[in-house]
Order: sequence, then C-alpha cells, then structure tokens
Amino acid sequence: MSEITLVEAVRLALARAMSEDDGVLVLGEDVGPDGGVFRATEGLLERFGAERVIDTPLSESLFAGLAVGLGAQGFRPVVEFQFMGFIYPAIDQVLNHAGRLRNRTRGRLTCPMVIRAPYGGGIHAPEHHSESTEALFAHIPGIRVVIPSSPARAYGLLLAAIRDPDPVIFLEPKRVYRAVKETVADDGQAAPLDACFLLREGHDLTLVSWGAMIKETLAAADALAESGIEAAVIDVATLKPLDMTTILRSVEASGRCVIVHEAALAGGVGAEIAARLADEGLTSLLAPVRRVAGYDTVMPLPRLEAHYLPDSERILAAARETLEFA
Amino acid sequence: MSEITLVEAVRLALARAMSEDDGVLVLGEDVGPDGGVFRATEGLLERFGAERVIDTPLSESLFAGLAVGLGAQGFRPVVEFQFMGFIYPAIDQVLNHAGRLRNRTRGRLTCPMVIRAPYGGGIHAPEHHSESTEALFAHIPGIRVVIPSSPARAYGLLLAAIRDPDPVIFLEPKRVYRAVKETVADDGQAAPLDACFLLREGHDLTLVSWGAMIKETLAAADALAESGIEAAVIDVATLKPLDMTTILRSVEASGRCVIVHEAALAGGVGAEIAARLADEGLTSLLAPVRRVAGYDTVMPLPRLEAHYLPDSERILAAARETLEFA
Amino acid sequence: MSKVASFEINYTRFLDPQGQAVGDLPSFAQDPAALIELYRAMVLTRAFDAKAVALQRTGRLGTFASSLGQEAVAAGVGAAMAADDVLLPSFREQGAQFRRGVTMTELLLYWGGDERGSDFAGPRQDFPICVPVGTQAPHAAGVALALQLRGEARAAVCVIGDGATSRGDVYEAMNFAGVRRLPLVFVVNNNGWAISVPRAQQSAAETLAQKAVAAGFPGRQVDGNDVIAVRAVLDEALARARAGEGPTLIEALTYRLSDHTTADDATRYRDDTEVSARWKEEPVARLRTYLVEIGAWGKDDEEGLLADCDREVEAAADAYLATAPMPPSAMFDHLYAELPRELEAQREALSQSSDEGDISG
Amino acid sequence: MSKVASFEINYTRFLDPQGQAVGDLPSFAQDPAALIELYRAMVLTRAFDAKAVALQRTGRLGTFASSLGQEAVAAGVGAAMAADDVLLPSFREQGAQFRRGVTMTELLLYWGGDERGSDFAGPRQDFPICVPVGTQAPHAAGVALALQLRGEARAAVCVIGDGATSRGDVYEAMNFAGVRRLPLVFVVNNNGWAISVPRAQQSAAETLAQKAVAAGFPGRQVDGNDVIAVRAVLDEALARARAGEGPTLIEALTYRLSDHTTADDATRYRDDTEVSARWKEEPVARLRTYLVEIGAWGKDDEEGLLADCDREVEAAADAYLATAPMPPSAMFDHLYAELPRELEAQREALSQSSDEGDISG
Ligand SMILES: Cc1ncc(C[n+]2csc(CCOP(=O)(O)OP(=O)(O)O)c2C)c(N)n1
Ligand SMILES: Cc1ncc(C[n+]2csc(CCOP(=O)(O)OP(=O)(O)O)c2C)c(N)n1
Ligand SMILES: [Mg+2]
Ligand SMILES: [Mg+2]
Repeated sequence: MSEITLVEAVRLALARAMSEDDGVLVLGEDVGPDGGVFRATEGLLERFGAERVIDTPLSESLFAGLAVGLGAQGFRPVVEFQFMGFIYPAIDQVLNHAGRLRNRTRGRLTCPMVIRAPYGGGIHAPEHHSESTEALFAHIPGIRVVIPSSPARAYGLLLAAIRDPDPVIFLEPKRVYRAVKETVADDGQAAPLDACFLLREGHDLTLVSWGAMIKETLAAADALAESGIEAAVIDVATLKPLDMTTILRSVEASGRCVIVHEAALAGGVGAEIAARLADEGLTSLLAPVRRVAGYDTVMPLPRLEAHYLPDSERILAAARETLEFA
Repeated sequence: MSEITLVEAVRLALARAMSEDDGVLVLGEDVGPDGGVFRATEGLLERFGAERVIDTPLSESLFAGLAVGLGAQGFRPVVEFQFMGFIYPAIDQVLNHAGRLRNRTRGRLTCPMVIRAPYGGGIHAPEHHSESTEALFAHIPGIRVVIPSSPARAYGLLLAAIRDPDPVIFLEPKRVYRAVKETVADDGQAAPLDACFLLREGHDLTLVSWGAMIKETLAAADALAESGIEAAVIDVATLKPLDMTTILRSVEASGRCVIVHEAALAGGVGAEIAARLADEGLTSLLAPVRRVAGYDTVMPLPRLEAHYLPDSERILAAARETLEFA
Repeated sequence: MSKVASFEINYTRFLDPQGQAVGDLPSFAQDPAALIELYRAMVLTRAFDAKAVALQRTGRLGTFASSLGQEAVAAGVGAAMAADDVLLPSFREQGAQFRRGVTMTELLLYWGGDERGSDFAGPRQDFPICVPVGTQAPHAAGVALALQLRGEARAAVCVIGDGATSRGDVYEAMNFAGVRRLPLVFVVNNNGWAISVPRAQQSAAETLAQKAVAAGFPGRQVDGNDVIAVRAVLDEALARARAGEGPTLIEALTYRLSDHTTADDATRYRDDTEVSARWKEEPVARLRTYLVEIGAWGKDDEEGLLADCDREVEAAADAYLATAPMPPSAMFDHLYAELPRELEAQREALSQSSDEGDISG
Repeated sequence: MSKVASFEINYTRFLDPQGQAVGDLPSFAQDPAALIELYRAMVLTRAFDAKAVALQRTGRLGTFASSLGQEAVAAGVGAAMAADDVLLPSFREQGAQFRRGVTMTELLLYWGGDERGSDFAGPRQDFPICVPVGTQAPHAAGVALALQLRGEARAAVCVIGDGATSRGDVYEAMNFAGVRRLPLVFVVNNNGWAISVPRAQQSAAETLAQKAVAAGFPGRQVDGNDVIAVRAVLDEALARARAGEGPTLIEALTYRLSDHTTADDATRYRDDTEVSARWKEEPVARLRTYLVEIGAWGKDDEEGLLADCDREVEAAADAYLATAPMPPSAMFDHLYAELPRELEAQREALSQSSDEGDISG
C-alpha cells in the first residue's frame, strides 16, 4: 500500500480489472505505447498485450459503437476518449444504442462498457480541453455517469464501473490527476455506484459537489468551520442514477444547501439536484438553494479560466449568503 | 389569412424568410422534391430553386458544420434533421463550433444558422423517432433553443430564429404538426426569442410547459377552472436563454408551480426551471415544485408510449397535490 | 509524376435479367435444390412484406419498410451466412433475418411497436433492426473484433443502404475494420434511393464498392437482383473473413420497387416509368424463369409455395395480433441489469397512474 | 466478373532529398525569387516554432504544436493560395497562416490562452486554428459551398493531418464536396504520426490520397518535404477548383521531427533512429542546397535571413508578452450578438467576484 495519485489509481484499477477478467479490454487513441496522454494506461500494453490494449485510429464516432459490439459479445471494453472535448461524436451511440440495447432487446444483448475521459478545467490546457459537460450524459436513460474526486474513490468507482453490467461514463477530473496523493489499497474493493459519499458531516449547511470542485468545496467547509459553522460535504460521485436519499437526508438536517459544479450553470447536474430539493426537500429548506457553477459562457481560454471556475471564495460567498438567509 | 397547421406555419415562415433574404438556404435530407418527410419544405424547391433548397447526402455529422461554414460566409442556412433521433452527431459541431465561433474569434466569424428537427412522441412512430432531448442543447452556451407549440408561434419564432445572428436549435413538436389549425397572418412579424408566452392568466397555480405538452397542460388548466381554480399557463418557447422573469413573476403570485415536459425527468429543462425557483423563487413557494415528465427510461415503442408521455390526467393529479399542499 | 497505387472494381452476375445464365454458375448453384431454397426464401419474404403493408394500411401495424424487389440481397446474405455468424442488419433485411431464425411474429411485433420483437428466440447474438442509418456499422466492427480476439472462425455481416455509405460512422467502422483486418463483410444494399435522394446525389463515387478503397480492403459489385451472384460473392467474402484475410465490401445493385416505407409516397419524387423499367429486372421472376427453364420448377410447385407462404404469413400475423401488449411498467424492465433504487418510485408512479388513468396505447 | 471502375494514385516530386532536381521544374520555380520567397517562409516558420517552444518551456506559453520538418507543406499552401481564398487550417499550419497575414503575435496569443489570437486582423474570412481534429472539414465544405453559390472564382483550402483522415466528419465533408463539385482542396499533412499512432495503424489504405476515391474526386500524393512540388500540386488543384472542376485531395508526405506538442514526449513511442533518418529529408536544407547550387543563395543571405527572422520573432514575442489579458467579463462579450437579459446577472456576478476575489489567471 502506497500513496498514489488519482491517475495512478485509475491505472491501478484498470490493471486490476484486466487481471481479474480476460474480457476487459482497453481501447482508445494513444493508449498503447504512449500509455495515454495522461499516462492512465501506462504499462498496460506491456503487461496485457496488444490484443487487449488497442490503439485505435482517430475515430471518435466509432468508439462507443465499437464498445457496444464488443459488449454485446461479452467483452468489457473500457474506451478512453483523450479529452471530454472530443467525446461528443459518441453521444449518438450512447443515447441511441448503448443506453438502450438491453431494454430494446429485453435483456438479450447488453453493453457492459466504460467510457473514460479526462474532463474539466484548471490546467491551462488548449482550447476545447477544459469543458465540463457531464450533464449531457446525465440526461440519458440506461447509463451511469460517474465522477471520482480522489484517488481512493477513483480506484473503487472505476472497478465498479468496469464490473457493472451496463454502460458507464466515467469522467476523470484531470485537474486532480496529480494534485493529491492518497493511500489506496489494491484490494479489488469496488465502491458503490448508487451512493453519494458523505465526506464531512455538518448540520449547518449542506455542500454538494463532485470532481475537481470537491477540493474547493472542502476548503470552503474548512473556512466555515473556523467560524464555527459545520457544513456537510457530499461528493455525489455517481451523477446518474442520483442518490438523492443521502442529499435529502443532509438537507433535512441543515435546511440549507449550496451546490457546486464546474459545468455551466443552466442545465447542469446541479439543476436536477436543486429541482429535487424544490420538490421532495422543500419543507426542509430554510434558505434558497444556491448553485455555484461555471457561467453560461463558452469556457474561456487559459488566461481567463480561473475567473470561470468556481473556487472556494465563490463557494464561501454563496454559503455565507445561504447561512445568513432568514 | 387562413387557418393553417403548425407544419404549414413552418413552411410559411421558411418561404417568407427565403423571399426576404437571398442568403437563407434550406438544407437536409429529402427537403427537395419530396418536400421533407413531414412536408415542411414542400414547394420551396420549385419556388426558390435547387441552389437554395439542397438535398444533402445522409450525413448528419456534416450538417451542423456545413452550416457553420455557410454562416461564417454570411449565408443563413436552415438545416433540417429528419427526426431529432438523428440529431446527435451534430452535437459535436454545435457545442465545439457553432456556439463558440463568435466568441472565440471575438465577433469576427459568426454562425447565423438554424437547425430544425421534428421531435417528441405521440404519433406511433418507429423506434428512435419519438424522443425529446432538448435538454442536451439547452446546456450548450452560445446558442438558442426554441420550441413552438402552436402554428402562430411556430411562424413567428421560426422567422425570429432565421433572422437571429446566432445559432438556433428549433425543435418542432411533430405531434402538433397537423393536430391544430390557427389563423396565421403571413405578415413577417417575428416573435421574441427571449420571452415566455403567458397563454393563460391565473393566480392559484402556475403551469409551465412547452411543445406538445402545452395542449395537455391547457386541458389540465381547463379542468381546474371547472373546479374554480385559475391556473396560469406559461409556454416557455425559448428554453435557452430562459426567461425566468415571466415564470418567477407568475409563481410569486401563485406560490405553486407544476412543470410539464415530455423529456425524461432527470436533467430535463424542467430541472433548470425548478432549480431557479428553489433559488430566486423560494420565498414565494407555498408548495413543492412538481415536475410531470417522461420517465427516466428509454422511450418505449408505440405500444407503451402513451403510458410514458405525460397527459392531462397526470398533470391534473400533480396540480391537485400541489394545490392541496399546506 | 509516378504511379504509386491503383485499384479496380469488378462486377459479378450469373443470371441476367431475363433469367439466362451468363457463363458457368458457381458450384452450389449446380444443385437445383439449393436454388429452390433461395427461391422459396425470396417468395416468402415478398409474401411477408405484402402482409405487413396490408396490416399497416389497415391500422394494425406501425410504419413498415418493405423489401419488394430487393429480396435477392437478403436471401443471398441469409443463405451464405453460417448459423454462428452474426448479422447486423439495417431495416430492410427481413429475408435474411428469417433465414437466420428470426420469426415473422417477432418482426411484426417490432414494427407493431413492441420491444419483444427484438428479443429473437433464434439467433441470440444477431443485432436487432437498426433504424438510425448506418449506426450498426460500429457495432459490427465491435462484434468482428470480438470474434477475432477469441480466435473464432466466424464472421460478422453488416448490411447497410446506399444512403448509409455517406455516414461518417460507417466510414470509421470500415477504416477500423481495414486496420485490424476484421472478419467482417459489409453489404451495401444499393436500391438506388435513400428515401427521395437518388444514388447519384448520395456520392460522386462511380461505384459504392470503391468506398472500400479508402479503407484499404477489397470492394466489389454484384448484381443484387441475381441471388446466385449475391450468394457466391458473399461466400467468397465470408471465406476470406474466416481465413483471417480481412473485410470485404460488397455493393449489391438492386432497386427499391416499393415506397421507402409505408409512410412514404414515392410518386412525389420518382417517375413511374423508372419503376416499371426496374420491374423487368426483379429477382424473383428472374430466378423462377431459370428454374423453370432447367425443369426444376413448375406451376404446381409455385402454387404450393404460394399457399405455404400464405399460411405461414397468416399464422405469424395472427400470433402477432394475439399478443397482448406488455404492462406499462415493462419499460422499467431491462433498463439496467438491476433497477436503481432511485427509479423505483418512478416505476411505482407509473403503475399507479396507468391503473388509474384512462391511457390506452 | 467484369471491371467496372479503376483508379490510380500518382506521386509528384521535383526536388529529391539531396536537393537535386528530378526532371523539369514547374514554371514558377524557374524564378529563383519565387523559390527564395518559399525558403524565407520556411525559415521564418522554423524560427517561430523554436521561439514558441522556448516560451512554453519557460512557462510563458501554453501547449504548442511545432511544425518542425513540415514547413514545406505550410509554405506551399500559403504561396499557392490567393488572398481571397479561404484557409481552414488544423493546428500545425502556422507557416501558411503567416503568409496569409495572420501575425505571429496573434498565434502566440492563441496558444497563450487569449481568444483575441483568433481575431485575425489580416485574413478576415480564414478560420481559426481547429483543435478538435478534422472538425474544420465540414466548415470547409460550407465555405466552399458559399463560394460556389455566389459564383465566385475562389477556393477553400482545408488542411488536416493523417490522423484526421480517420474521422467520419472529414469523410462526410469530402463526400459532400464530391457530390457538389465544390471549390475545395483538402490537404492531408501526413507527418507519419497522430501523436503516438503511426500512419500504418491509422488506415490500411496504401495511400491517404485514395481516401478521395470514396468521394469520387481525384486524390494525389506529393513529396511534402519538397516545397516546389507542394506548391505546384496545390496550384493545379486550386485552378481546378476555381474552374468549377471540383475538389482535389492532396496527400503531402512529410514527417513530424518534433514532439507532437510541447506536452508530448515522442521518445516514449518512436525510435530516435527513425527520426534521425528523417532529418535527412527535411525541407529547409533541401531547398537551400538547391538554391545554393543554382547560385541563388549564399552564406550572407542565410545569415541575413536568420537575423531577420530572429528580429521578427522576438518582436512578436515581445508584443505577445506585453499584451495584458482581457478583463474577465470579456467572456460574456461576443457570446451572442447581444447578451441575453438572462445573462446580465451572471456578468454582473463575475465582475463583482473577480474584483473581490484573489483569482489570477
Ligand atoms: C441517421 C439517420 N438519418 C436519417 C434517417 C431517416 N431515414 C430513414 S431511412 C433513410 C434513407 C436510408 O437510405 P438507404 O441507406 O439507402 O437505405 P434504404 O432505406 O434505401 O434501404 C433515412 C434518411 C435515419 N433513420 N437515420
Ligand atoms: C477529435 C479529436 N480527438 C483527439 C484529439 C487529441 N489529439 C490532438 S492532435 C491528435 C493527433 C492528430 O494527428 P494528425 O491528424 O495526424 O495531426 P498531427 O498532430 O500529426 O499534425 C490527437 C489525437 C483532438 N484534438 N481531437
Ligand atoms: Mg437505399
Ligand atoms: Mg499526423
């Protein structure tokens, strides 16, 4: 057991899944000798061979459909999209096929597949490399959307995603790839795909977030704690299906909620959470549900990206307003 | 002035826009001699010629990008996707280019383009022909998403969309195409792209909807009126950007809101509206905000589709619960 | 300037439109029984199509895509494939599907709006009908890769239309198949039209077979109204695939004698004269003429066959019409392997509202 | 079996890797001044690339894609295009962009993370750099269609990489260009690699030029390290386009001597020996050798040119570094022609939080 980064945890989970199950394949651009542009697949080619670690042509429209075919044949393909900015040609296949195949064939054909992609901003990447568009997938029936925020959760959630019999979109916050280290036991333990993680207890306020924003959210919670305010921090982790039970329970206690995500505000996954609070949680709410999110603008290039991305200051400001609301 | 259907209104607006502006082009599959599979472009080829009414190869990944190039060159392409189920290959271009080109070139190149597509269920159509996925577009910055619900609004909104200097996704509820007739003056008057339509005043409850669900929603409002309850009915029409002012004003008065859409519940556009209510409208809310929507399942084939689609019964049930909440 | 590469596209035909053999027939076709089997398959398909159209016209079936005039493509594909090959059809290959064990009742259920129609009791690995044009091509590449990785001597067959050849994902699948030398046969069912768009407006390529040139594997043309040629060319391509020699693209030249679907009215965009000319080349009469000429088929055979087909089709239609719809909550079945807790409330709500409300499909 | 179509791909080269003319040069190349102009363009591009890499290495620029070794493709494209043609580049055609009037400062701003870098003061209709591989091909088809519809004798040039040829949207754009005979030239900047994926794994097609066969228009190969050949083949293709004869695809064979970008480490996946072998074919020395041999270039010219390039590049870098970032609220500018009311509150919030908070880009 050693301290590893999130990207190392991804690699560890991939290797674990591949060694446990011969049907697990890794496909994508530059996943072979290069080991992936973020090195998430480094060493897998050497260890598992070119039959299981497959460098594909530059064909994103193909990838998800290829995985559907492999999945229907009983393989468990894990396809890497190099950046989320290049994942959109896959939506057609995910929506029209991967998420439906089991249902439309009444369980005859299934798609045990994982689509992995680094996503999000904060690393001064080139144009189209920093967006967060998880909401596009979270609206699609029949699939799961999972976002880890720490090395340990990345390991457990990715194992779960690969073992899951249905399609999973697994989005990795690249800003966190190397930002933190954590002890991760390579014990093959999967994390649940139907539950949020309560990272911090607190009865004054509920902060809900995922991905790279967890760090900012925890920082805000720390700052609040200094002034005696105890904020619960929930890492949603699985955005679809959404574990509202955990969120509702926390908000029942706190009465106040701030949701934080990097993606553009309008129609982000925060909207769904807030909408559920406006329905099932309304009677608990003591203050308006605030969302701290990216603006509804094009994600700016690096010179302005820090102004776009929510940070602990903005979270704190929203939290304070929420707490002061009476 | 005569009574026309929604699809005729679409055709009228297309013809009007084409006769007013030589730069308006119509492109898509079967838009030429066939006049579109729903006949929305019928007669345009004869009237405006093959240079302006262009049958394309079966290449949906191309369409939006083609429109970007045409738009950048000063044309105003109107591209028909035959059904919304086949629009997904366009998301890449809409998100990565159409919605960004103006911003990323600081106004140098722009995309005055319209993507039209019939959408929604209720006509017993084949697989993949009945989905409602407007939420995927409503999350994309830099574009507009517009859905008419009546012939007159279809005419005015489509004219506005074509004249608009930015990309517009224009989704036509095919269930309404021939369901109602309305007097529409071909007067070239555009409807606003930044305002909801208040179809019915009412202070007891606010019903918010769009597209084919407007009919069901109005029917529910009628039924409520019979028991003395006055429900406001708002046709959102432009889902992005969203005119929350009108919705908030109504909910301030009524304190109760039910949102109705055909699309799957989770992450539908109803979520954004409810989320805004949970924030800016919270203090007005006297009851939980209910959403009556499609289930988070794959849209079933025709034999079960009526069970999937919200209808006035379901709306009424939710409305009654909302009204009874104390 | 120097030449660095060159390519050619060849065309295969054994029976001309008049049902006359041009050159020697392939060996399988020396046996009249084999030809009669192909003939029966085509006639059955035509009977099915007619029945399905009739059901649609009388409000008892949804939109339906007839394969009238194209029966030889499906029959040839169906006959050439081994049982353990995998078929990834478009939506006009019912003839091939029947041969593979998909039942008529299943396909009627499908077009009648019931998901159970894609739960084939027969060929469990075959893909269901694919409506979004060409999107089954990536699946075919995935299936073929699976077969290859397992080292099995099986092949996948992906049938697409002429219109589908313009789709980028079809091209991507072909290109990938070339790179990996996949055991995959692409059949382009070129019926001259993609709804109202004629072949010439679909691509400036002289043949659709040459789409394979871009992907680095052989492409060939075949007379798609000559079931012997279709079967023979498929046989060769499947043998290549099974032998690890990689993919083949086969362009079968045929003609859509029917409307695009029951929702279409082809008179809006094509001349009747074109259609009547093409009736002279249709595959069923062509093979029948040949069979009759070689003395392998007669009036009684024909009458018996038509009666058989009629019986079979009627029985299938009856079974379809007698199948009650699934309960509404079935839409939550098979959504995931296990329904997420989150969705239980929705299923519950549906069950309630569908019991209470007055909603009939 | 009968042959129904055949195709060939030809290859053009005028200067061999040793800088020796093979056969007669095209007429423009008889004029040393024209060749010197091409040479200057290549040297300037190389100087710019070196500077940009240096800026990146010292933390003053974002990820950058050098065109080291590929300068002839960009120079040839830039020289062949008319000012009123429209360029739709990928992200490695800075040499062509400079020639068209894009400034070095603009491109540095772009790679430095500032949108103003795509607001070209010079070629107003040219498209900006395109990062999502191949997605500019549909734009190019749209631009070319616009030029055609207006009946203008102008052409669009779309440059893509070898990797991009595997993209479905590139294929769809090519197929459409073929159908409409668009005034469009596709240049495949085949540098042998798509990051770590070698050309052979990208497609089984023997040449990338033959991708055009699938779209029904001519494809040809050219020595992409021979700027004379690139320019000559482009000239012909552009003339064809302007004359209404339709699109051409040109595969320029070159080699990426640098890492893919500054974020890449090519030693992970390719042998140094391959790279050193390819250094012997690089375009700048090749043309210089020829110029020196015909007496059109000397040591002083070279020194002068290098000094000029250096000055120009440094000045551009200084101007870039001196450009202050836009105010944060600029992200709301040019989002729509007019900012929707709905978004005013967001812009307001941003202005407030960026004044208050401690956020530096
Ligand atoms: C991606 C997609 N776009 C559009 C449609 C609507 N549509 C159904 S069939 C068809 C034409 C298909 O033509 P072709 O591939 O030649 O097959 P055919 O119908 O002639 O058998 C179209 C445009 C669709 N089903 N899928
Ligand atoms: C659609 C898409 N997928 C992946 C990437 C990541 N990526 C950037 S460049 C590149 C390789 C491009 O190869 P090629 O087309 O040969 O151009 P080159 O970089 O060699 O000039 C990849 C995979 C991208 N930018 N866009
Ligand atoms: Mg066809
Ligand atoms: Mg390359």
